[in-house]
Amino acid sequence: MLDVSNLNTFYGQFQALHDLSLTVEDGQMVALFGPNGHGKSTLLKTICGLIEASSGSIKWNNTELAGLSSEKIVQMGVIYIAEDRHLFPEMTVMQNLKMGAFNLSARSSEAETLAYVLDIFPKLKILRNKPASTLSGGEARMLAIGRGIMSKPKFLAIDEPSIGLSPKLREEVFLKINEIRQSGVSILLVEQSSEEVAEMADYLYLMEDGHIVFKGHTNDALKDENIKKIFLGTG
Amino acid sequence: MKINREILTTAGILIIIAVTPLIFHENSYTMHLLIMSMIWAVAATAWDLLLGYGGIFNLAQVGFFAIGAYATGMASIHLGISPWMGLLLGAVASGLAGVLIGLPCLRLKGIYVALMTLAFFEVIGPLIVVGINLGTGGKAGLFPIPPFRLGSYVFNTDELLPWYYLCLILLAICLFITYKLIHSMLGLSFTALRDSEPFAQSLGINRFKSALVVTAIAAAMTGLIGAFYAHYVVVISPRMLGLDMFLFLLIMIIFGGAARFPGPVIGAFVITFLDDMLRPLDSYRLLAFGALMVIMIMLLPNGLMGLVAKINIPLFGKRDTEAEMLNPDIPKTY
Amino acid sequence: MILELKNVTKTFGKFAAVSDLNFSVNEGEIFGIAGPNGAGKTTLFNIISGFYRATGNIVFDNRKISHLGPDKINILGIARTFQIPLLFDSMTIYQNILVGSHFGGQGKSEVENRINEALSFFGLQELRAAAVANLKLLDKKLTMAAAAFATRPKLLLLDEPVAGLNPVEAELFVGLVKKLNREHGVTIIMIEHLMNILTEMSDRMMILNNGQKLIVGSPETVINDPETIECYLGNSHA
Amino acid sequence: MSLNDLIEILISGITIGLVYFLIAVGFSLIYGVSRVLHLSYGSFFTWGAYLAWIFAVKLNFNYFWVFVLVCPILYIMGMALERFVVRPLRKRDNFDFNVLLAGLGVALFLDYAAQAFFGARTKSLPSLLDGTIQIHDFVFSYQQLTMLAAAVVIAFALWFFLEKTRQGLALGAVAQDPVGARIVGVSLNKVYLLTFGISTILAGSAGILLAPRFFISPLGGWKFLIKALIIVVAGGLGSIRGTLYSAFLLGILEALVGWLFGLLWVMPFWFLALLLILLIKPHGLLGSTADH
Repeated sequence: MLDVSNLNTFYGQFQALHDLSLTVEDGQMVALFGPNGHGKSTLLKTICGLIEASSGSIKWNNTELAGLSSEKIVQMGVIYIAEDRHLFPEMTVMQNLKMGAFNLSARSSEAETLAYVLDIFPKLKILRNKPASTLSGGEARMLAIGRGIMSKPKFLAIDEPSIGLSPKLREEVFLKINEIRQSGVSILLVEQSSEEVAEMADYLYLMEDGHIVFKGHTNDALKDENIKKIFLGTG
Repeated sequence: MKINREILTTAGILIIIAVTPLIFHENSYTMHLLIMSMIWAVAATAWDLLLGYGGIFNLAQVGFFAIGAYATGMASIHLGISPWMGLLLGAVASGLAGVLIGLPCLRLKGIYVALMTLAFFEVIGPLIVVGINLGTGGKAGLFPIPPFRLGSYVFNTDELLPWYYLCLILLAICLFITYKLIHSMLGLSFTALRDSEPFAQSLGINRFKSALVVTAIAAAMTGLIGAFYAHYVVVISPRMLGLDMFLFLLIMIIFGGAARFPGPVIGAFVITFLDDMLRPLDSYRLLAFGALMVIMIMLLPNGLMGLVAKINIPLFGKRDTEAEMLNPDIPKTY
Repeated sequence: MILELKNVTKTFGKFAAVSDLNFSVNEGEIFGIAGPNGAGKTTLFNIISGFYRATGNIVFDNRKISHLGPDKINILGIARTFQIPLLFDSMTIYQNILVGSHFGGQGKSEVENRINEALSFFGLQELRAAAVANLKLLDKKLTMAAAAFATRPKLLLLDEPVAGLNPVEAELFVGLVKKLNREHGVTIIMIEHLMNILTEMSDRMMILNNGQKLIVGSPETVINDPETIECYLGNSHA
Repeated sequence: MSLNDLIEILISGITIGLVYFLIAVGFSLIYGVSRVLHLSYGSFFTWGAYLAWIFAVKLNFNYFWVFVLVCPILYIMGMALERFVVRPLRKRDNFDFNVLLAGLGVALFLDYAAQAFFGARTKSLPSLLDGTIQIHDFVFSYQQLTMLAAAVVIAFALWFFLEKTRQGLALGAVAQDPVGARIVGVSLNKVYLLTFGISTILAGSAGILLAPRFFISPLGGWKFLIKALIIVVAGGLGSIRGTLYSAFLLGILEALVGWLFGLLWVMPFWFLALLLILLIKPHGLLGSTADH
């Protein structure tokens, strides 16, 4: 279980996260919604050690992650899938996937994981020798998720997986993520707003200006007209 | 002009230099070292204008020094022009060279500028050697470069005072120009580019234009003092393009404080005299300077002037804020 | 017509951030742009203001500007702000605006006037000597807008100007933008995430999705358009 | 110019080009992976040669053992530089500027340390192998051939490391997307250490290979640093393939200019060629325009 409590993160003088607390139970899928530039990505990056927290704690199965280097965090199975993907453009699809299994705990089972990834994303098999820079938006998104799975995640922090995708592709990506969750991986998924995700998730957080402004079970949130109006852009 | 720490320090330095001969004018060796310090002070200040303030990694400054020296050397030996004109010619020739190297380089990213100008610097030496038919003197160099004349008085090596005060005047002029430039709109444009290049561009600042102007000015100042140097030392050769001068100027800038006017002037005096004192160490001397350079960068990144700025001296009034230190003159209407 | 884009396309590798975009903005109007994250809104601003070079044609004030750099475009009369405040952090508010006034404007004579005008328009006189690094978000955004205003733009591009502001601050800012438009005749293109603000302010709006134009028209037509609802507002609305 | 002359120029150009590639690729690798403009790189070229001189001339080891002994020393020197000079600077403002100047300071230190230990007089290394061989009308020295062979072996080993091993791929990953590399659990600091170590070996072994031809002197590395700079910029900063092409191009140009006008003209011509390339392609032959 991931337990974030009283987390504060700064960019220079600018405070991006204010005293933030959030919990993801084992096997759960938690969705975090909020407008652009309000600290959602910052939270994921702080959890995964890409940004340093100023204060507060991030406990993963009772181990403190705050202050650990990103490679140690990856080794524990806490994996980040970036909104802007961060693939290695000059490497082939296969090399990108291989890089996913860079950390020691993923290396031993690399072959099996690869088979699993190619099973859920058969398209990547066809593209295996193409450089990542030549992939289309949807293909690159699949590769980013595939590379994340190659790292043997126990916990996935997924940042706006639907960005820049057509509605059809978006649906496909969400289905795949659901499939991954069913294999027992806990997921914290960030989106600007999405009813599809809200319906998939066990628990919902809403974020504004670096603060958590709502948390609750999906059903409660979907009943609340006010929340629907502000955060789901509907109602 | 608002009186501030920079002006006070600079004026203090110039006054000290002006009165020093009262004590040392008998000691021609010390006088020589002081003149050399002033020469390096100009070259280091001009370079710092580019490196520290402009963020332009121009590594060809020593080349401009040589171009200034060779311009006046060749013109006064082969064409017989007056050394006074030669000073001007040195400045103009180097300024032009600055523009010529700046035009292709300055559109490139910072790191390319460093590489290109370093390559250019390394090419000047071979060019002087192969250009022997053009009157460069080749490997052996140019000799003797005629001295300045004032009416019937000829500057000579027995009496260093005239050289000394001429050099001081040049130093004062260059420091004045540099100060004005740092606090001009051009200086402000560099601060803006360093703080946020996209915002600066979106407000109409053209990096290339700003960089080209400041490169030309810095090259011209370096050429001017290079020309003075040529007449002062009488003989010049491609050896002046050696690594030691290149590195010494950088150490002066770092020691005094990059972008901490007039830090490089202080650096020039300290390093010149330190170098002389360490002469008995022979080749370990340069080894020590290399170590000193690294240690300074690691431990004292803002140099001596950075230290000075941290000290509260009642005479100087309250500590300047960072914004004021960068551009104290600009907010006229506070 | 003050700005016209014809067949503008910008690709990064194989990914088309903006594809084959055509639209025009009338002089004196407030033109709103909305669309989901990653739709290419900010990319579009970067193209218009000269930070990205795109294919196609952009004409501003009867001049082709698609080949010009950001500084030239600013001097011709287009100013912009950035989504995350970019300021000259080592300077004061006054100096930030001075940069815009000196370098951006046509004619260097009125520099001082323009600074004072910008300071008073955005209510920053009292803070003029403050270093910008420690300002709160609203003041940072105001300073950025004031510096842009000091370049005397004919067209001002605002990238999510009220993002991160509380409702009171947002209202203040929105009021200033309207005043800028009405009293100084500045044409405004504004990217905004909050639909209610955008529909209230805009004379016309455009919805972008996947780098393409979905619809352009009056706020009423746009928010009632079924395609907009499908793509942007979420399908449950239908 | 007869056909035979032309072939001779080509062969000599390609040989020089290959060795220049070894020098330049280490420099390019460091810039590509860690964004450091490594101005003390040339001094490691010199130190490689001096260390080889100690083992080969003073202690009378054969070349195989010289390489086996010198490479680890170079590797440690490179890592020490990264760990104790570059890494502390990385945390501060103006990294580019400070690391450039610190590099010059380190170069000054290393060069004059070499002068203090070994004296200002040049030293020479014995040939890698003595004797000559004749093929058709052309005479090759074994020295030239072994140099060529050693350079090919080193270049191939480098290729294998970068393309086929996990650690090598990690280097590429950091060069292409440092954040992406951290996401998959690569430690940037470890990769920087590795890169500096390997690059220093490349510089030093090029120094060993060239020493029998050029003599060793305390400031001798600068000439090769400048050459590496020009090659790397012309090829496109950080692009290894670009570095390969421009190393051969400039190697052949050097052989040609040397034959036509004399070796003094080589640097001016190189500089002209660089200007020309950058005028046509501002980021070098294969430099990416997305270079930051």
